[in-house]
Amino acid sequence: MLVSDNLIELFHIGHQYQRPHWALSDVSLRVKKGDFVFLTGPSGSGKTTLLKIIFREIIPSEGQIVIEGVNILRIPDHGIYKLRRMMGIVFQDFRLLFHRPVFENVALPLQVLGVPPKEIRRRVFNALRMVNLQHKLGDPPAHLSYGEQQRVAIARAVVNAPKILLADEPTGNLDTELAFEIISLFREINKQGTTVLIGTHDKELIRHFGSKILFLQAGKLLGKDALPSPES
Amino acid sequence: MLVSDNLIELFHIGHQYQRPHWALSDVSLRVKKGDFVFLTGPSGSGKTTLLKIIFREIIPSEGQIVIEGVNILRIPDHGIYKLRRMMGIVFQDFRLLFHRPVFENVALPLQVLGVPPKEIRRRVFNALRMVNLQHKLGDPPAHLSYGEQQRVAIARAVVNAPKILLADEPTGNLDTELAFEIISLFREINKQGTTVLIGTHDKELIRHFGSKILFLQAGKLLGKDALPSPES
Amino acid sequence: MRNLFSVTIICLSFLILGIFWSLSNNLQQVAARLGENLVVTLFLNKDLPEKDALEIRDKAGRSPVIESLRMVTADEAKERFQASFPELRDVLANLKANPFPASIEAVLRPDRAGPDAVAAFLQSMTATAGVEDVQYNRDWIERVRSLGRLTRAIGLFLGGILVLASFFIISNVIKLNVLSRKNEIEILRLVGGTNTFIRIPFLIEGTILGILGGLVSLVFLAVLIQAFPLYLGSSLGALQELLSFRALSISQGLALVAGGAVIGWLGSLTSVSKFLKA
Amino acid sequence: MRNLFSVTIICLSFLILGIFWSLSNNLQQVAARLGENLVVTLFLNKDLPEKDALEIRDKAGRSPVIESLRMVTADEAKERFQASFPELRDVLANLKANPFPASIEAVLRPDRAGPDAVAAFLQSMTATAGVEDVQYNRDWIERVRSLGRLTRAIGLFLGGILVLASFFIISNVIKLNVLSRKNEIEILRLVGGTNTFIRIPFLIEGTILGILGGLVSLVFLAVLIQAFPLYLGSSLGALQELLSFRALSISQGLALVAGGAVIGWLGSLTSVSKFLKA
Ligand SMILES: Nc1ncnc2c1ncn2[C@@H]1O[C@H](COP(=O)(O)OP(=O)(O)OP(=O)(O)O)[C@@H](O)[C@H]1O
Ligand SMILES: Nc1ncnc2c1ncn2[C@@H]1O[C@H](COP(=O)(O)OP(=O)(O)OP(=O)(O)O)[C@@H](O)[C@H]1O
Ligand SMILES: [Mg+2]
Ligand SMILES: [Mg+2]
Repeated sequence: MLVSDNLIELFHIGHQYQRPHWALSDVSLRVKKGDFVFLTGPSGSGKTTLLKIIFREIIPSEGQIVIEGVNILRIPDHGIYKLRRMMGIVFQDFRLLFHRPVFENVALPLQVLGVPPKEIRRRVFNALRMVNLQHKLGDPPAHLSYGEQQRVAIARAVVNAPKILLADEPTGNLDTELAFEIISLFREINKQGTTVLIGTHDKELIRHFGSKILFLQAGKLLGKDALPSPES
Repeated sequence: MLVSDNLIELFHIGHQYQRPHWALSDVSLRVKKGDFVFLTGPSGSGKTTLLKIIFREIIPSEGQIVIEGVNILRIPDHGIYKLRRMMGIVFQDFRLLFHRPVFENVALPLQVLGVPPKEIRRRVFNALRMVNLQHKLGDPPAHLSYGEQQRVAIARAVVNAPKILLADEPTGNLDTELAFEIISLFREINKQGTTVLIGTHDKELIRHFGSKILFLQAGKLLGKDALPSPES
Repeated sequence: MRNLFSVTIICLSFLILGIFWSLSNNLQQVAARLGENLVVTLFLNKDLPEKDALEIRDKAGRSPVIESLRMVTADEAKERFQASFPELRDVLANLKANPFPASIEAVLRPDRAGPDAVAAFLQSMTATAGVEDVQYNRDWIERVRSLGRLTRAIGLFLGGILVLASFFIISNVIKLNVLSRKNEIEILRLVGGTNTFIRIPFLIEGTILGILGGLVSLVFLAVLIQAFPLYLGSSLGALQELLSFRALSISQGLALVAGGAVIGWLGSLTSVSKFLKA
Repeated sequence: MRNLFSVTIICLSFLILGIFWSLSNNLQQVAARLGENLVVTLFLNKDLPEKDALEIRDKAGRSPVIESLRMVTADEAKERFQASFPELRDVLANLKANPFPASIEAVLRPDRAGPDAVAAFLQSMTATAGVEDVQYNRDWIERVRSLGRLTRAIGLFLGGILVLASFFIISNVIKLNVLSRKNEIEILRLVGGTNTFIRIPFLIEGTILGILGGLVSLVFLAVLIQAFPLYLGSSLGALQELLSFRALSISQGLALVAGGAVIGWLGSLTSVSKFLKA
C-alpha cells in the first residue's frame, strides 16, 4: 500500500510571502510513517514556513501537499480541525495562553476532543512530568522563564500522543542537557509510532540523534539524499 | 579609583516574584569596565531575572545595585532614561515594534537621543550590515523569520555603541555559524570599550569565547571564582 | 475591566434609546388625544324646530368621518359662554333674548378624517337647509398632523442616529473583546478545536453582556421615569403631558432586552467568524 | 481602524450633546418669551374719569415689578372682543351701551416678578379706589416656572448622563488606543526615551481625535438644524417653536470643539501615564 507508507508528501511546494522573494521554492519530499526527521538550515532558510505549510497555517503559493492520502489544500476552513487533531505542534513562538495556568494550556488539545476530566488530568500530569514542569502546573506562562514556556509548549504537543509531531526550534531556549532530554523524549514517542519532524539549527543535536536530515538553503531543499527522492 | 574600576556592582540581590519561591537569592557580583562576561545556568535559574534587575525593569526584593557609582534603585521612574541610554539590551523576547520597518526599530535608540537623521541612517545601515540584515531594512519584523528578528534586536542594541551591552540569549534562534559571528561582533564592540554581559545556555559558545563566567543555579550564584569575589 | 466597559456602553445606548422611546410613546398618545378633539360645529338657524335639528343631526351622522354627535341648545351655549367669560355676565344679563344659536358638535374619527373626506362633509353640511354656519378649526387639524410628523421626525432622526450608534458601539466593543482574545481563538484552532467549539463561549458571553446591558438600562429608565415628574413638580399642565416620560410597556421592555441579546449575539458571531479563517 | 472608531464615538457623543444643547437653547428662549407675557389686567370702574385712570396708571408704574403699562379704553376692549368672536357681532350690535370696562394692562418684569413682589403689587392695586377688579393669570406664571424647571431638568438629566457617557466612552477609547500601543511605550522607555518624548505623540493624537470628533459633530448638527424644520413643514405653530432646533452660537460651537480637544488630551495623558511607571 503506497498511501499507508508515505504519511506526508510534498509536491513542488513553493511559497512567496511577498513578491519577488520566494521563501520556499520547488520543495518535494516524503516523510514515511514512523520517520524521525530533522529539518535544518540557516536562519531565514524557510524551516518555519515549511512546517507552517504542513499544518496548513499557510497555504503555499504553489504545489500540493498530501497527508495520509488527503490533499490538505482542499480541506475547507471549517474542516481543518481534523488535520490538526492528528498533529502535535511546538511553535517557535510557543503560542500559549499567556494568562491561563500551565495545566489549562496543556489540557487544551484534550479538551477540544471531549476527553473526560479525570483522563485529562492523568495525561497532563504525565506530559508535564516528562518536561520537568510538574511543579509549575498552576502558574500561567506569563510567570515562567523562556525555557519553561518552551517546555509547556512541548508538553502540549505531546499530551495527545499525536500521529505527527511537528516541532519548530523546540530547544532554542533550553540548555544542552535539557535539549538532549527533550529530543530523547521525542525519540521515545517516535518509537511508540509518532512520526516526528523537528526544525532546528542545533548541529550538535542533529549529530547526536540525526537519522534523516532535510537541509534547507534559501528556500531550496538540499541533501535530498538523506531521504528517498520523491521522483525515484 | 574604586568607582571607575567597577562598572556594575550587585550587593546581596534577592528577588521573589511570588512567595515563597526565590528566583534569585543573595547574588553579589562585580563587573569591571571592559569585562566580557557570560551568565549561564539551566532553564529557570534566574538569568533573565538578573539581567532585568540590572537594567531596572525589575526592582529586586532585596539588596542594592550600583552602576557607575549610582544606586539605580534610588533613581525615580522619570529618570530611568539616563540609565537606559548607556545600555544596549537584547531581550530574550526581542521586544521589537512588530509592524514598523526594521530601519525604524534599529533607529529608535538614536531617535530618543535626537541624533540628526543623516547620522542615524549611517549608523543604522552599519549595524544592520554587521548582523547581515541590510537587505531586510524596509520589512517589518512581522515579516521576518525568528533568527532575523533576533538579529534586528541585536542591531538595535549595538547601534549606539553603548557603555554596557546586556544580551539575553542572543543566539537562541541562530545557527552555530551565525551565533559565532554575533559573539565575535560583541567581542569587537567589547574591545572598543563596551562592557558586555551575555546570558546564554550555549556551552559551545562559552567554551569558545568564555573569559569570565557566572554560573547561576536555582537563583544562586556558583562559580564565583571566575570573578573576583565582591567580599575579597 | 473591558466587560464592565461593554455592559456600560450597551446600557447607556439602550438608556438613551429608551428615553426617546418613552418620549415618543408619549407624543403619540398626545397626538392621539388631540386627534380625538377634531370637532366640527354646525350652527343652526335661530328658532329652527327641534325636528329639523334632529334631521340635520341624522344626516351628519351618516357621514363616515363622524365619530359622535352632540346637540347644544341655545341655553347651553349661553351657559358655557357665561362660564368662560364671567366678566361679561352683566352684558348678557342686559340682553332680552339669548343671542347664542343652537348648534350640533360633531366629533370626527381621526382615522378617517382625511382632508378630502372632511372637505366633502363640510360642503354637504354647509349646503344643508337649516345650517346657518359651519365651523371647523383647521388649525387644530394641521397641528395634529404636524405633531404626528414631529413624533416621526424625532423617532427617525434621533432614534435612527442612536440605534445606529448603539449598534456601532456595541459591535465594536465586542470586536475589541474578541480581538483581545484573537490569540486564544488562533490557539484553539491550532490544537484542533472545531469552529462551533470556539464560537460558543464568545456567543454566550456576547449575549449575556447584551442582556445585562439591556436590563441595567431598563432599571435606570424606570428610576428616571419615577424621578422626572417629581423633580418637575406638577404644575406644567398640558406641557407636562407633552414632555413627561411614560413607562415603556412590558413588551417594549422585553424588546429592549431581546435587542440587547441579539446585538450581543450578532456582534460576537461576526467578530469571531473573522478569526476562523486559517 | 481604531482611530476611525474613536472619532466616530467622540462625534456621536458630541452630536447627541449638541442636539440637547440646541433644544435647551430653544426652550430657554421660549421660556424667556413666555416670561415677557406676564400681564396683570386692572379693570377700572365704569365711567372713571380719565384723570383718575392716569393716576392709577402712574401708581402702578411706581411698583418695581412693572415693565410697561398700557391703557385699554372701553371702545378698544369692544373691538378686541368683536375681532375674537365674530359670530357674536350681532349680540354686541343689539346693546345700547358698551358693556366692556376700560382697563390697564401691566406687563411685569420677569426678573423681578417673584411670588411675594407680585402678591404685594396685586394687593395694593386691588385696594386702589377706581380699580374694579384685578386679573392675573397665575396659571401662566406657574407654567413659565415649570418650563424653566423643565429646561433645567432636561439639561441636568439627559445632558448630565450624556456628558458622563461621552467622557467615559472617549477616555476608554483612548485607553484602548494606548493599550494597543503599550508595547511601543515600553520599548521606547527601554531604549531610553524620556517620559515627555513618549507622551507627546499620544497627546497630539488624542487632541486631534478630540478636535476632529467635535468638528464633525458640529457639521452634522448644522445639517440636522437645517434639515429638521424642512422635514417638519411649517404649520406646527407654537409647538414648532418649542421643539425646533436653534443653531448653537459660535462660542457654544467653539466650546464643543475645545471640549473635544480637552477630553482627547486628558484621556491620552491619563492613559499614557499609567504605562510610564517602570
Ligand atoms: N510573514 C512573512 N511575511 C513576509 N516574509 C516572511 C514572513 N515570514 C517569513 N518571511 C521570510 O521568509 C523567509 C523564510 O522564513 P522562515 O521563518 O521560514 O525561516 P526559518 O528557516 O524558520 O528561519 P529561523 O531559523 O530564523 O526561524 C525569510 O527570508 C523571512 O524573511
Ligand atoms: N513574571 C514572573 N512571575 C513569577 N515567576 C517568574 C516570573 N518570571 C520568571 N519567574 C520564575 O523565576 C525563575 C527564574 O526565571 P528566569 O526567567 O530568570 O530564568 P532564566 O534563567 O532566564 O531561564 P531561561 O533560560 O528558561 O530563560 C523561574 O523559576 C521562573 O518560573
Ligand atoms: Mg523559524
Ligand atoms: Mg531567560
